[in-house]
Amino acid sequence: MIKIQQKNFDVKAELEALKGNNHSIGGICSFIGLVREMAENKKLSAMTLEQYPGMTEKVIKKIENEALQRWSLHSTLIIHRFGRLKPGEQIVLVAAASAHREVTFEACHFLIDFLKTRAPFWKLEETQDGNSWVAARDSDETAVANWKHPKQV
Amino acid sequence: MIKIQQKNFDVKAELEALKGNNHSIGGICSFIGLVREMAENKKLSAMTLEQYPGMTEKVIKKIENEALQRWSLHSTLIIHRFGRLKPGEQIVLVAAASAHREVTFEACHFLIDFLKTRAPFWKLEETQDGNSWVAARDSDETAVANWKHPKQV
Amino acid sequence: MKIVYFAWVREKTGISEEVLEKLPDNVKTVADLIEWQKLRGSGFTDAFSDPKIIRVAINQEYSSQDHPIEANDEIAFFPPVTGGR
Amino acid sequence: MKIVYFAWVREKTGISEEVLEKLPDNVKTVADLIEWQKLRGSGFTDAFSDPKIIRVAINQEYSSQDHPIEANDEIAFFPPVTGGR
Repeated sequence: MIKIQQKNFDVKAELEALKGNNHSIGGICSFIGLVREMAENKKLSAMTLEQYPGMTEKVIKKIENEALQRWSLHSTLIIHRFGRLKPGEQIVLVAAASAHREVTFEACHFLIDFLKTRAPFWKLEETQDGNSWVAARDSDETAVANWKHPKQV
Repeated sequence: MIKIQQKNFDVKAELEALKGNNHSIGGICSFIGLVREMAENKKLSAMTLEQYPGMTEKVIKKIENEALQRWSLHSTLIIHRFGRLKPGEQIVLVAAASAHREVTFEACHFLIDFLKTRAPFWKLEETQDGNSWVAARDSDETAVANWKHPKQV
Repeated sequence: MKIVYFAWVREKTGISEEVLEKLPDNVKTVADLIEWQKLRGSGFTDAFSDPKIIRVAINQEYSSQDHPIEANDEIAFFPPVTGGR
Repeated sequence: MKIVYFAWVREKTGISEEVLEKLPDNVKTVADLIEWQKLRGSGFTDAFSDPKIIRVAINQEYSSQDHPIEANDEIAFFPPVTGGR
């Protein structure tokens, strides 16, 4: 399940929908990303997420399909917001449900790492010094590269 | 935060309480454990979790303290239910909040692995063949042993 | 000495907790206590027949079976734990 | 050809999307298109001055800059992405 939306999401309702009536699910691992108040040494008043409508869904669908092929999962969920968000607000929710806990951690971690480096979103930070676009970090590319070598579980 | 309780929990409310008003949190990783309908090849009608009141809290407090020492976390949450639960019901919620996403995954995974092998809970499964106590699995001990060697993040 | 039993150890002994006022002088460790338990009747004999599969806590801390025990201790006997998920 | 711009590439060019009816015949690849963009005026010159920091998608798929382009393509120019958290 993929949702690209401006509005906020309700973690409980979303995870219950992910679970549905499937009683073979033993665990759900999820990650919630939040807007941090401090960006390096500057205090953020807000952050605006710009996206590439259409391509966003396509890219995330591919990431989800790769996770579903790679692990034995019942279902996955990716919700990514766009628009102007304040510190403390929810940006993203990623979740993976499976019979076994190990794979839920692996898959959820994989989804957020790839979302970070592949999904066409750009962040504009507003601080007292003005607005600036967030630069990509090398550590995020490294995180993705690590998934190419199968990890020990 | 540690809660050992018979009643169900609301994931949204619990994670919001974990986050509080702390705008330096960048992410929350959580794991929800659920009662599975199938136990090996038998269909479960219910599961009863027995605990050692008092020791449960002590053991979990130690696990939580170790996680807080090991990683740079803002807060952690462990909720473990006891009593009779039906398939699909929530058993456990574990969560870790931090400025950075990598450590939330590591810490949350650590907490559930240790909870599984250290917290004094015992599961009685009810199936059409009668009741039986769940045996400990070697794979759970292996998961805990792996944490003794620092993992690559 | 307070003794508590959990899961199938509790079911087999038929007791969840008890207070023992006086133990024989030769019961100095957890292992000695287990040997003594075996002599208490069929349920106990069954529960403690294989000490290797019994786990022990003294005053709510996990303990090995060679640990000495004292009059005011709370001793717990139970199977390997299966919490979490 | 539809061209779309995002983030600071959009801000510098001052355009979010445009349709180009006719390009010079020697514009055959993404790299050629970038060179041509540099000639369109100050905002474009600035935006495309360092092609190494520009990312490209053709028809909503990531593409390298040596990829050929066609009249009906949707070409997107943007900085490295920073989604997730």
